[in-house]
Amino acid sequence: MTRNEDNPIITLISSMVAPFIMLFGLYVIFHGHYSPGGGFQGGTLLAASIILLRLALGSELGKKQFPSRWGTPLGSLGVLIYFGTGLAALLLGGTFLNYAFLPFSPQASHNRYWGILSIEIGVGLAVMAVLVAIYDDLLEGEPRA
Amino acid sequence: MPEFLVGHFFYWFVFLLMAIGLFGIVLKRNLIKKVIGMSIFQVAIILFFVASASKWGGTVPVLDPKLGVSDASRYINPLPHCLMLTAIVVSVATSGVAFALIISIWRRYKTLDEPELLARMKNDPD
Amino acid sequence: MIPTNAPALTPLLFLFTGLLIPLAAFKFRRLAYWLALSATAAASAVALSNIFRVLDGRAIHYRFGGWPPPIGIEYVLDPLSAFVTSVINVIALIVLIHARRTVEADLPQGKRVPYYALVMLMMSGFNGIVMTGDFFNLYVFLEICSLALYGLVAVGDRKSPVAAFRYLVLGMIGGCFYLLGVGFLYMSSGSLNMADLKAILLVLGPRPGVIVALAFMLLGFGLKMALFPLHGWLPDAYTYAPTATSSLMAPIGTKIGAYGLIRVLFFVFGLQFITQTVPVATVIAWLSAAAILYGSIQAMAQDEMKRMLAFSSVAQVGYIGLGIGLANAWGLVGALLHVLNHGLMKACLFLVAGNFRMKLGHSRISRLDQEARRRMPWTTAAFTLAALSMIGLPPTVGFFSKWYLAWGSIRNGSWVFLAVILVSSLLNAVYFFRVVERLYLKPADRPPEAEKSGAAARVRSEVGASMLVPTLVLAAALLVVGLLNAFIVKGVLLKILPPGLAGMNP
Amino acid sequence: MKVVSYLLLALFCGLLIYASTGFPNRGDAQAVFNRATSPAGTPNAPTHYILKSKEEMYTDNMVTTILADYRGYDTLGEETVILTAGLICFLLLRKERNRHDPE
Repeated sequence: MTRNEDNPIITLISSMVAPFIMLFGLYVIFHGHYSPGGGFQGGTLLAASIILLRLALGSELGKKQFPSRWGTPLGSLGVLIYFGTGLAALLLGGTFLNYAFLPFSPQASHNRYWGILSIEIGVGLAVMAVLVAIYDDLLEGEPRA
Repeated sequence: MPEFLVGHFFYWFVFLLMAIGLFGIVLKRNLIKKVIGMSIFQVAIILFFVASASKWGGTVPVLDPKLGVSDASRYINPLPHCLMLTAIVVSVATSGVAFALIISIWRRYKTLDEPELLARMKNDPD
Repeated sequence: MIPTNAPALTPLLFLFTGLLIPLAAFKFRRLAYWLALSATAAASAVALSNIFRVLDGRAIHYRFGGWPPPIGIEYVLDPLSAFVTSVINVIALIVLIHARRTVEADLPQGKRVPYYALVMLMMSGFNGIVMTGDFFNLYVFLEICSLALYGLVAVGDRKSPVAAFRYLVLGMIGGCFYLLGVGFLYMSSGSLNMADLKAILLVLGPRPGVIVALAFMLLGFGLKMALFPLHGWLPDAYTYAPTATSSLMAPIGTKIGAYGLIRVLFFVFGLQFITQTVPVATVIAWLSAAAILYGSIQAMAQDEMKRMLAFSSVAQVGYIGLGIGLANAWGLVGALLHVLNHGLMKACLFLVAGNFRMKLGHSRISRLDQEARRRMPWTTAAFTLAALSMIGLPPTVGFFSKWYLAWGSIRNGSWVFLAVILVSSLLNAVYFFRVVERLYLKPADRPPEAEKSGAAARVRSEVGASMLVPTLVLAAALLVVGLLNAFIVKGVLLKILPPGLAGMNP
Repeated sequence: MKVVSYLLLALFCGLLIYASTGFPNRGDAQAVFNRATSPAGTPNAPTHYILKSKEEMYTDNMVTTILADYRGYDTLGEETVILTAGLICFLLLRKERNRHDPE
């Protein structure tokens, strides 16, 4: 694999665009209640911004932003947030994933609203971490770019 | 009869896409092309589900204050979309694993051509 | 609160452990194995107690999110799922005790953590498939366990990634066919819940969409369970996988496909549909008969013991399929009993192959001789017992499932299947006695070094207790379960039979 | 061998087209999966999702409510699938090589 050393346009543009992609990813996660979107889509966007930096700046600089050893633990943490939300509902007297029993608000529908938000965050985190981890693992051991 | 054709031709295109995907999986020799065939097959199934969700005159399944929720036929069916989000993730995961396997095959045998690979495996002890 | 939650606990327990292991192992790598083992032990205990909980005939329903069935997803714990979860969890527990040393031998330190995490996710997938009452949820868990299995296979011998890739391609096609079947059912009926679908299908009758959905579901489960013409992935995957994986997937993996077939055919479509409206049961029975003969004949030609066992698995899956295809009470009881029996036998045989690999460094039949038996007497004894059971000598378990299958064939008047069962027993005898004969009668090629140096002390080098005890426990189970089989059949299996098949008096 | 593959593909297409003759027209709001109740009289899930999700979850996006709540357990499985894929890539490709990989 050959690479043009330090092409200023690519470096500049991608490091300018990446934060906005990340911001848009967060918007998609948190706005999933009102418009098409949600945890998976937002998580993919977050992963895209991280991978964009890795592609543009090279893996060493990119890994300063998001070390590749975080991938798997963060992924399982994300799923664990999801699981924990369900488990909390179970421990508070409902069935698994019955958000109506969560202690956010006296109203069942509002509880479900917050429950959905909480699991969307978990989904977003898991998808972002795992997609970046898969990218890192696929590149691992290749000749250095 | 024309109504039947208009109502069903989309399904037939999707079936054709499935057949193309299966063709790629079964008859292509390169492992990467097999993975591409797999993706086509999975995307065809996703299209099939999503196509079944449509309703003429229906809008996206996000509540529109002007429409209200009195009439279910004003919104297209949200269930297949939700199922297919899951299926998309499954297909992403399968492709990821397939590429990981392909990389480790390449590291050991230095080829991705199936007959060549089988020949090299045959000469391999173990 | 706890008793009503119990049925959902086993898949969730495995899932939770599978999530916990990568996190906990960040600091404590050794914890991974013990977490996995304790989760499996707890799940086995829960699964065994579940059998007694549902024997009175009332299924336990568990609604996720509190939504009633057609709206949300539910878990259904009826006698069938209680039986199958107990089988898979107990066998997995025994195999996991054995797996510790072989995983240490097969994998470097850092890889054991994701390995055990994947084992847990795979078990969660298996349990989820068996528990669920929703077709799409079944698909999701089917994909979890298949994906985990591809990974677990691919870390074995040098050729294992190729085997895993072939498994992935065929497994993916199987999963997609199943999903397509679910889609067709959904298009025809508008529901994904099994109980709901059963009611709707009674109203709808045989429509093109429903018939093709049945065909695709059969293809999907047939691929997962490696029924004869769809078995292409199995021999390589079993042969090249690490010992722990092959001894986990051989007894458990194919049974999930069999469970899916039984669930879909008898509990959703119903007896009438599969025998009279669309006679798929007959097709399955003939394919299975072909599988029995093909697998047994192929097994005779193999030199590598794991490969021989793999082809024998193709044949044994044929027995299960035959029982399903006979579609009468005897056949189904035989199939269910064989799910248990074949699980025990294959687990035992694969553990033996693992023991040979551990101590002799190979498991090639042509290189086995008396020397191997002298070094590992207990392992050899376990192998002999399991071989007798595979052939079907009473009072080992293998005899009884064949007995019920033979009765089922006679009841249907299908003498061909009876002949197939008898012939296959002979073939089993041929390919297992080939090994047993070598172990007991063939003198060692070269005199053991111990004799040269005059000391006979080094002759015996049996595997450690953590590997030997599970092997012997399984071997003993072959006898014990064989003797207790009347209780199992009367107490559990007859309660499983779907309506329309009940009323059998053996 | 190739001929057999083509024949099987043709059979596959034929089966699918046969199945599609029983399907309702695309976009038919009165199709069996769009009605308020199923043929057996049980409630039909998608209709419930459309009509009730605002009331029960205070959320406009029906796909989100199904994904996260009505069928939330599927989504948990989906996350597990992708975590599984991540773990497999870790297992196969991380630096600590398998025994058989050349350095």
